Amino acid sequence: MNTTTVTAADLEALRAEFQLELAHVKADTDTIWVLVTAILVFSMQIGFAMLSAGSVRSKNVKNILLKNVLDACVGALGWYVIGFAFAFGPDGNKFIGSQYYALSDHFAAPGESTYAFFFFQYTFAATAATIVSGAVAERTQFVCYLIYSFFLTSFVYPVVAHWVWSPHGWLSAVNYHNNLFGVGLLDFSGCGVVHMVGGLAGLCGAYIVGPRKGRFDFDGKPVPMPGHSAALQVLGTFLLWFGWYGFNPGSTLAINGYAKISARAAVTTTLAPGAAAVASLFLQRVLVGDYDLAIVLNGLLSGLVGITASCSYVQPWAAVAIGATSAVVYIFASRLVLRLRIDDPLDAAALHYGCGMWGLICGAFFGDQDLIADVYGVGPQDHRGIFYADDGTMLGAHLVAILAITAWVAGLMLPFFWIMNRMGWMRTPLEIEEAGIDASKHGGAAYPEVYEGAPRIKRPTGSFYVPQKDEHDQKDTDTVD
Amino acid sequence: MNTTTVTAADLEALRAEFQLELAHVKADTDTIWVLVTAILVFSMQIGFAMLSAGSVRSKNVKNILLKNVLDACVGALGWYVIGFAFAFGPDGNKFIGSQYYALSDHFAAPGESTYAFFFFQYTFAATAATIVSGAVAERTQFVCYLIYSFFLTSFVYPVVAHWVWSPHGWLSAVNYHNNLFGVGLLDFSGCGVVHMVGGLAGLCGAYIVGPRKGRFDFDGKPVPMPGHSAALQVLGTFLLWFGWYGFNPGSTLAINGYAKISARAAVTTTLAPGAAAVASLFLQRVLVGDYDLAIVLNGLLSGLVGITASCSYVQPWAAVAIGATSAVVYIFASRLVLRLRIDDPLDAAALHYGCGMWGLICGAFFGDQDLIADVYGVGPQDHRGIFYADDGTMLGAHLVAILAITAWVAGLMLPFFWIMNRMGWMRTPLEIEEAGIDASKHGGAAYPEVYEGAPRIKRPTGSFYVPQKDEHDQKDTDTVD
Amino acid sequence: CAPGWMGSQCADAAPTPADDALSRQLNTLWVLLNASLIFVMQAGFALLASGCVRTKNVKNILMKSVFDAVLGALVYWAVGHAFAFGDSPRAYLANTIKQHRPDNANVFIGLDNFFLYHADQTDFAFFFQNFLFAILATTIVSGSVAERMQFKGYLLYSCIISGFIFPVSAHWIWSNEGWASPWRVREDRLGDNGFIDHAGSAGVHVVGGMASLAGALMVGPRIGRFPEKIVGHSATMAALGTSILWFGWYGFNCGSLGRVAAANGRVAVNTTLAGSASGLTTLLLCLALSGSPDVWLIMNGTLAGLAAVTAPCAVAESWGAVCIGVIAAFLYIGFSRLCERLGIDDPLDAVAVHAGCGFWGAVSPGFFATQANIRDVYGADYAANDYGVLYGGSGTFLGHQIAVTLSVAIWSLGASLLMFQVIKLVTGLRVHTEAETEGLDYTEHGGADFAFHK
Repeated sequence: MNTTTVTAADLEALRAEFQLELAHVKADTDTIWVLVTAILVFSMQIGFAMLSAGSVRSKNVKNILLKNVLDACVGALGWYVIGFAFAFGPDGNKFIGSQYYALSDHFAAPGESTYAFFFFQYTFAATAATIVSGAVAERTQFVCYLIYSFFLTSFVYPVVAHWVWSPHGWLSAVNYHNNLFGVGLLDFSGCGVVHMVGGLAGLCGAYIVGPRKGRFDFDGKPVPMPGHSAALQVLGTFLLWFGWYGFNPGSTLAINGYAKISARAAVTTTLAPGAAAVASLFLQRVLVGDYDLAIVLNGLLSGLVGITASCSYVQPWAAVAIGATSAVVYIFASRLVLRLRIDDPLDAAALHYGCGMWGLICGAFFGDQDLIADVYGVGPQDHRGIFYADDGTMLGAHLVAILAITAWVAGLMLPFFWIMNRMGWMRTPLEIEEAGIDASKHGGAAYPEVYEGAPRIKRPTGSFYVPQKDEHDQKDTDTVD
Repeated sequence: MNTTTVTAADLEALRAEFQLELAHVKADTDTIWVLVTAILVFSMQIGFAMLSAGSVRSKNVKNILLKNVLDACVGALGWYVIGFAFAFGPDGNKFIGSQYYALSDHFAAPGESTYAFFFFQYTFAATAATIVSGAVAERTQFVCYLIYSFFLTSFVYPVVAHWVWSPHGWLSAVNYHNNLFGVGLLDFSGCGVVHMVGGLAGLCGAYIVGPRKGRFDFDGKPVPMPGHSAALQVLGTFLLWFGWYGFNPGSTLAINGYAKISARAAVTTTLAPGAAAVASLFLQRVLVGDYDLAIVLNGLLSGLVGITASCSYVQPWAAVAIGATSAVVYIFASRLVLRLRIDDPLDAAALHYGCGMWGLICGAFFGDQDLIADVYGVGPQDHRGIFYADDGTMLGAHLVAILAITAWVAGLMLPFFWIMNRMGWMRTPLEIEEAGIDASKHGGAAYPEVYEGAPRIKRPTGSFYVPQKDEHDQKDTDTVD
Repeated sequence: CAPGWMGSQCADAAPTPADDALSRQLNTLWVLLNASLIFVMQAGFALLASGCVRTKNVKNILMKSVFDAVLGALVYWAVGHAFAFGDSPRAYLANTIKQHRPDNANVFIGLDNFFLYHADQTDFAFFFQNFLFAILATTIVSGSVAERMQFKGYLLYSCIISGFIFPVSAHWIWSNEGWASPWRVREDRLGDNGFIDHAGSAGVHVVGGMASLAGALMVGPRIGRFPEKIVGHSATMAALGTSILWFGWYGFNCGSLGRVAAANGRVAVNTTLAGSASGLTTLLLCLALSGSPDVWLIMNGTLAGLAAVTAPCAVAESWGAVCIGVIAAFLYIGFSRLCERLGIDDPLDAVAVHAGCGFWGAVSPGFFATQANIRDVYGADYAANDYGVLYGGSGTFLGHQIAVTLSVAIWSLGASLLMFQVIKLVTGLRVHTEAETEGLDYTEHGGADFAFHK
């Protein structure tokens, strides 16, 4: 047996070796967590696609599906080329980041899990972009939408993400020396960064492009235009909820030391939509008298949006309260949008902008001091909600952030859509809108056998395709429309 | 450099430090595992919703979808407020738990991953609740279903979960001092706790609410009422299978030290449905003569239900045997239910109650002594299946558990549904059933453009709605059919 | 020496983790989660295929997708895994393979551990993941023979592909003994690296795509297909299927390393970029060629990029992934038109997507693999001279990639042609003309889907 005595230096060397190994394991497990949750967030793309497809009329299904598929694609490229650099490039200022354009400058060198971080943030950017497709559905030109989604993912969204989530941003909650009112914006998973940005961009788009033909009658009263498939709406909503379990718990961006926070986020992400769906059900029953599926689904989503900012730092009971009030906010915001004669087929503005804003306000009320310290580290003592402190600093910071985000997004997107509209690139021609965008632009209807009554349609691979409508088809289409 | 020799105490201190670090990493990775598998289990909600939607007629699609969405929501609230306390509150007795109502009493204090545990168990409770929606589909009032799902997730299910999965429960397999026959119920992922409870509740509901109008003709022979979309059925079934990979492997509730068990559970969860689907295909071919998709899908699910109890402690060949026999059990149980003139649109009773029971019995036959010791620790030697021991103790314990669960659920749910029915809250009025629940209760048809032939349906706000079919619409529907 | 699988490492490779047990648990976690995600792809294929056929054959094609999974589970368990990895489970045995190497191990096929018989030695998670690869390769074929193949004959081919054709090429590419495998010891390897196919551009997509080609050739075009087009009944189902496939693809690619590593982040990013670049390029091509964005083509174009990046996703840089995706889009459109020109009726364009773009993907490491990335993934004794020619590597590596991919393609095509010929003699391939015209759902599955009740 070896009986050489060991020295304290040996012990230190052993400790160092062990710490190194442990650091590797921790980095790897953090990568697992970030990748898996990012993949879950990606499933929200499927959810949005299905929700949108189910919520439009069958004659425009292919159009909106294509938009949803392509904003994931365009978003990936926009985020890759410049968006990520603007958002998280360390070589920037308080307003915008720089470095790592197209993942250059030895991107992977600094740390091991940087690729995973990039991927995670991409899924968030794509989520923000895809919110808009619902608001401008059934009447917007395809090319305009592509340009918009590149613009949003490469510039509008990244700047907001830099403000809030980059440690250098002026709204950052972890930049202790230099953040707003000593507090910053506690937007854990992106009520402001993702949902307000997407929802407000949708509102701008819907306002500028104008309502669908026939959406409001001569008196300005809205005419219902129900979506063509409730099953797809439910599938989409459930997939969104499923993906939200990546969105909220995954926003810890690490699991070692954050497991408890992630688990709490999963619980609040369950309770808030539960309370919101039940609240919207009863509200609808009281206000209108029926149990409308679409309202309940949107109510459920409103709870998810509402809890997104504060999922990690409120108590479960607060999640129930936030969810229930979000449903109320959604229903009245939705009515307000209609009153303004803005046609938003998926209620994206009311849901994502309205409830996103409400979620930030709720965070400032319900934020539990201890939990905030747990999540954001022991920062200045102003990190606490009004219900715990009788102190409005946090609310003030959140209100400033809401105004700033609103001004930034509206200030960019309104002119953008206005120019698009003036150029004639935004609104589809009226005759195409009436016939359905699918038939004229996307090679025939989504369900050629059922909806068109024509079992076999030539697939256009070479020449531009115009649907041949004989008398039979014509009659059929009329009844279907 | 420090050359002091170190003592044994220094070494011990270093070891303790390492152990603490490692324990943290392990706890965090266990939380990853629990959270992610719980999220996979959540996707079974999507699966059930799609399977149910595909299996009913188009006129009731929105109704069943709404039920599926809301039992996840109501289930979350019921489980949060009292269900979890009844099931896993440590301050109870052998029959029911107590403590942690609404996650109070410093819930998160004891251990770090308790929130993750709560979330994981919620997804199981929601799964048990949603099974019933299929059994009572197309004829049950909405409010009754909401009350039912709160009752099940807050009381009926939690008590059974306490019996079997809480260490204090009288059926627990890990409560070595005090468990049934020295064995307890080896229900790894919930054949008894989840599937028998849900399936039997569904059977009670279907029995009391009575068959759909026209389901049995004057001679009592069943009239086929096929669902409206095979694609949705397949989507639902595949999503359920997908979710089952969280349900079974995730039931280890930890990954460190359990990875091999989880992997084995994933393999048995693959082989059992495989064998079951093939068996049901051939059985259907022999008994009826065609290759029916719906039967195969249900057969596949029967294999999944059957393996749920024993997925972690049987050999792969046993999984094949359990799967194949489960399909046989399902097909004959389904015929028995029909013979009793109980109308169960999704065969929930035969699938979940019948095959759940069969899965518990199979566990008592096929349970491999070594694997059981691997999973449940080295308990009393009676932990072994009949094929390994020629000893019926385990079978006896499982049979007692089956009887107890059956008596508990039937004893509560039959009176519950009976009262609901007597109060007139359960069965929808006949005229609404004939017209379809969607049109009158849920703001119009699920597929307003296709299935009703009516292009724009006024949303019925308050008054009873009957779709107006004129001759023109009739023709249209004909071409579609 | 290979970094191996599931945490087992060679002595001369990277330092062994302090707690081998911990890293093994983590790797199992990683593989199980990602494999579960792969399972969703089965649902994706089912929906994509169901959307691409006419209503009268929907139940039939859904049935086939279901049976690809369930038959695959049984057959791959019984014999497939033995043929693929029977003599060399890369799992726990990877570092002791020399001692435990069975006498009958060879470079062509494994012949041990049928029915997971030595279940204690075999890593269940590894089996689970590879079973999913097998059923994916199989289910690709169901699209190309859709709407006209007999159900019995289909059951036979499904068993043979997942039980024999896929396992043999998987043995070549991924086992410790296969002649092209990068996991062999240094002196036995093909070149410096062996054949780098991270998640199966060749092993899954070329195998499935070439079998599709054989099937489409043998069974012939549908009635009324040429010169007409036949459009599927639901674009929504097809789009849902495509999106789900993309989602599942992250599990497919990220889990294929079999262990937790920072490289998995690069895999996810490259997968995203290639799919996106390919989808967008297909859109631009559509606009240029026909003036209208055809949703069917664009969805397949996205899948084309994903199929292509499957092999190089771990060893290419992000700009390389974009290039691979762009080229895949051109190849997809080209191969799709070529099939059309040759009179091959392939309802899902499976040949163009999986065989065409899979082939390109399997070759692409020869251009785009960097030395640093190969070493990051495989180990320090790799890529001395063999890496992408665009980074100044020798052409030997590219040559090897082409040669092995060709071998896999020839193997799959030849074996599949033989198989379909045999099936033709045993049960027959094609349904009767009346059955095809009426719809398979009526003749074989008890009535069509979409029974609209009033």
